[in-house]
Amino acid sequence: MDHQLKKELGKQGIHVTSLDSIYNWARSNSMWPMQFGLACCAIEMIAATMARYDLARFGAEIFRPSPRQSDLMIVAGTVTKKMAPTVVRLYNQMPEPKYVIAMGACAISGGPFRDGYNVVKGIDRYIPVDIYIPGCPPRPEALIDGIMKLQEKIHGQKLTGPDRARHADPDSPGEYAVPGTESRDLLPRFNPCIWSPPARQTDSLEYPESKI
Amino acid sequence: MTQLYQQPRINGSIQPNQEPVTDTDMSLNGTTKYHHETEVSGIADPAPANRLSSGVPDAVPETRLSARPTAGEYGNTPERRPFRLPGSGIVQGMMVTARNWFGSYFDRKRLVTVQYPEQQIRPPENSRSIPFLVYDGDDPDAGLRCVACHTCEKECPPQAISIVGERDENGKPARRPKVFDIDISVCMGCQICAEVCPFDAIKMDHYLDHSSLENFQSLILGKTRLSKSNAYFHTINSTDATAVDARLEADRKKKEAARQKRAAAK
Amino acid sequence: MIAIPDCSFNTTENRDPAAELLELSLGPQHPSTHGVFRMNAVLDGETVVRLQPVFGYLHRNHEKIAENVSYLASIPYTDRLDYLCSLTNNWAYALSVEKLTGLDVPERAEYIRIILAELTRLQNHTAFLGFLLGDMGAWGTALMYGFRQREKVLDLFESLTGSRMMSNYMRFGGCRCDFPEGWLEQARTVIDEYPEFLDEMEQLLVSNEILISRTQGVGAISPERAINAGLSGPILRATGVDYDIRKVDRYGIYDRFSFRIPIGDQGDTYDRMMMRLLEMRESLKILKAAIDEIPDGPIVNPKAKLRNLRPPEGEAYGRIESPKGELGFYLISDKQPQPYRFRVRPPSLINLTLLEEMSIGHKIADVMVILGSIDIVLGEVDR
Amino acid sequence: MLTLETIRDRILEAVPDAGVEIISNPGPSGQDSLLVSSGHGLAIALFLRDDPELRFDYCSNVTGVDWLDKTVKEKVIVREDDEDVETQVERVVPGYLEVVYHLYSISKKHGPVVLRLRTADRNEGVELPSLTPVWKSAEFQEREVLDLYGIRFTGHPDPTRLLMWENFEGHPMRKDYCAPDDDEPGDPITARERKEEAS
Repeated sequence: MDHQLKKELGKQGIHVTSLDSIYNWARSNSMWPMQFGLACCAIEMIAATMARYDLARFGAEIFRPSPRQSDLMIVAGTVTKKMAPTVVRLYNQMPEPKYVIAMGACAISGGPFRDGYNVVKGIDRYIPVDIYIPGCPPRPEALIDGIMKLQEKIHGQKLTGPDRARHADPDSPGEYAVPGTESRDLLPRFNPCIWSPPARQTDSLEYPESKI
Repeated sequence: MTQLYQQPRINGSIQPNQEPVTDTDMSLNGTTKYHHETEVSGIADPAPANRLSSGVPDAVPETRLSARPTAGEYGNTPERRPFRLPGSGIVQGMMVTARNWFGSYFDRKRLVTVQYPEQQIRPPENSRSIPFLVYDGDDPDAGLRCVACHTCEKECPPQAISIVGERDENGKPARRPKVFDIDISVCMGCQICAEVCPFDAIKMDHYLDHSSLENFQSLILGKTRLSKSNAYFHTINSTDATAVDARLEADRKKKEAARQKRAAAK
Repeated sequence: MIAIPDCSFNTTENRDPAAELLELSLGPQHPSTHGVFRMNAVLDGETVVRLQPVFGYLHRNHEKIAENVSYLASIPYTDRLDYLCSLTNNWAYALSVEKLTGLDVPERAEYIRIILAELTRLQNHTAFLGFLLGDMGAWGTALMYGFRQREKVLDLFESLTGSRMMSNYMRFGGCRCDFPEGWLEQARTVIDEYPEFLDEMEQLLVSNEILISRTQGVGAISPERAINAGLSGPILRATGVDYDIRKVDRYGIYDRFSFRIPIGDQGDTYDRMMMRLLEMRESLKILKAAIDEIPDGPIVNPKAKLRNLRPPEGEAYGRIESPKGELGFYLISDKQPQPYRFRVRPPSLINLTLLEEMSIGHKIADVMVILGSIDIVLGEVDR
Repeated sequence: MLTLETIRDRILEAVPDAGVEIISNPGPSGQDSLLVSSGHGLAIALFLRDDPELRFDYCSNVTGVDWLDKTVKEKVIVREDDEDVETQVERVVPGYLEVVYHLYSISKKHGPVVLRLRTADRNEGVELPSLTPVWKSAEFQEREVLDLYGIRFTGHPDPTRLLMWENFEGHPMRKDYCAPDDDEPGDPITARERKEEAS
């Protein structure tokens, strides 16, 4: 049903919607983040839920202490190699549909600590990340903006069809392999199912504009 | 074994201005303050080498201020303790929450929520998030102040900047960056680049929504996305921008004068 | 009537030998462990028999990184040690480098440093009260009030240093920039309003019966033990030891201000909490005096070098009284642009030394309160 | 005011035949240190803590330092063909690991005294006496030194790694430690690589 027709019907008092949009509307407005702070960004995450920024206005104020009750994981801070298996395990314990926000430079790429011997260079090597929020730490506004972007993303997701969302696809894994702490490093260094080293750009060094 | 309800050892809050009697003046010579003989207070250890620096002289001032009021001072002994209803402390606390709740409807002081994104706090001038490159005039490429001196690249603590200088046909450096990339997924916004830049070419931007759905390409900002006009710099930090303009103008005049002098000498 | 358990059996001897012990791992993801701290507790019923802290979940190699970058580039990294009080971390590091190089600091910069350090103490202790109450189950209220007040201090930080949390402000031999226009007036307003907030907080907390029964007599330690275990800051003073580095070392220009040091007498969780409340009032005194007396002048020593700093060969240990305790930096220079050895003496890590002793004999729920009263920040514990 | 020399003399009085040496600090901070022979480390520490005049009851900071092997150029006079010839000889000064203790006194309010203990070499499994029985504050910090520098402390109540995981190999804070290189080739987020590519 095209958008124009929907609008016309709406004027007549008939509201037409699809199961997708109701489902997405419900999910996007009641995201329960996990109460899971790793480092500095966690303080800004707490600040975002407090009086001034009030994340509750977006339906995401209930920080659940248990992964079993939450559907949004905000990776707020540096993921160390010692911590990475726990993060993946926590992600695996969350029920579908679940989303991940990588908050701050450390969670995206290791950030300022990426040269360290104990720092994972980005949590997207082990779990799929939906939104990346750069900043060190990102301001609470940036986190709210990221959550709004995630809501937009959820609104666009489909439940059926070839381009359906990850959680609606029975073949896609809901759980990801937990890396092991070996004698010197994490093994494997990344999960080849979801992450691969990006191709070297040889022709041009100027990167294209953001595709958001 | 459990014992019955234990009486709180402290009754009521400590009054802000009610201080224990043992309050003595803390400063060294009895007055509230004194000034150093020297102009600059020495940070370097004043004790000569090979000497244990004994921190405090013999006349150590009494510094006590008890967390628990001493017995008697606040009626803290059972005999002198005024009668308090069990649970009155909780009621007292609930009064505070009630005051906050009702206050949140009309008291400006308790109405602190910013309705982001409709309403945004204007960041203070000094506020910083990630760097940007300043250009003069209208042309973002020609007016760029950056001369590719690599100072910021060397000083950047997490090595988020990468610069490749432009070269002209003869292979000589053209004092212009060919590539100026900042990886904002690594940048920690410490503004050391802006601080060390000798040409005032790189400055700190205010907060921007940069969150993206993708890791690599949209979080590496190239020269085109980093370049912002001087007019923009004036809108976000007019104090600094005006100072920089004046400084650059003075520099230009000085150079001009030197050039004329040289020309006259010839 | 609220019944509180008798905590007199603080030993493991009178536990039932036939009872089975339960091993419990708390963390690294746990709502009350303030980050990624982990404890392996052994429980007899609900009583803690043994408790082993496990560290390293936020070990992000601060020291190794700092040994490979210049002295200047380490300053933003020190912000991220104890990320609630970046300005005192800056100061401790700047102080150590100033000792290493023999640099003086101008008068005005000393005043700025004191103002910022005491503001940091205020906002840290404010957040601490919120977190501690959160650990006791009052999640939300006290934290909400605390953060509402903390935002006002963060606004001050942002308009001066540019960032809410990661200030990167102190420089060797001074400070980075002077106050913007109207900053001192704004600061004065915040400071004048603070006692009102503290009164409200005290009314909310101090005489609350539940809070009292959850904190008084919980996790008490003796002063001898506290000194031997190297505790510092409010925790040490809660046991009755009169030791504040602001008074003992008289670094900066703290000796020009009149303020008192709160001392506890039981060394329990209640004293540790009250220590913070009382310290805030003393900080306000320092702040008021410093803002009134701040002189004009340069804010950085003209001899100070920003880039290519190569301190003379030698070593220095500088320490300050950070809101958490004694924060020290031990630096060895070999005349290179990078320090040969860069060591942080983290108060949070060493304050955890007695966590097991404080917890044994108490219920597992009290461990959270005891841990909360120590006031750790994982960025500093693991570095 | 007690100088380090008097402290050294007092130590030698109380703990005879203990090797105590003053290491001078050339920097402006003037914090000289006492190098203590590892065999008498514990006895000296106990003395420093319990002596009524010194009373170093507070061990603030414990840390390790890694000193690599150094090549020193020296002029040596060699007898050659019945003639004294001055030649330059390179000599390798073996490296060592060091533990540094910063001691303060809370009851006397003085300090710091810097105590150093050195190992003979930088090999795996070098040992030093643990001072945890004297100052409990050294417990975690000595474990950290064990973890990051690989010095084993004899007499430590819990000699395990503090920060890295248990089956981790190597001691990352040693100067010659190579971090596992996990920058995959072709990772465009490494600024250095992009630069190499362009130049």
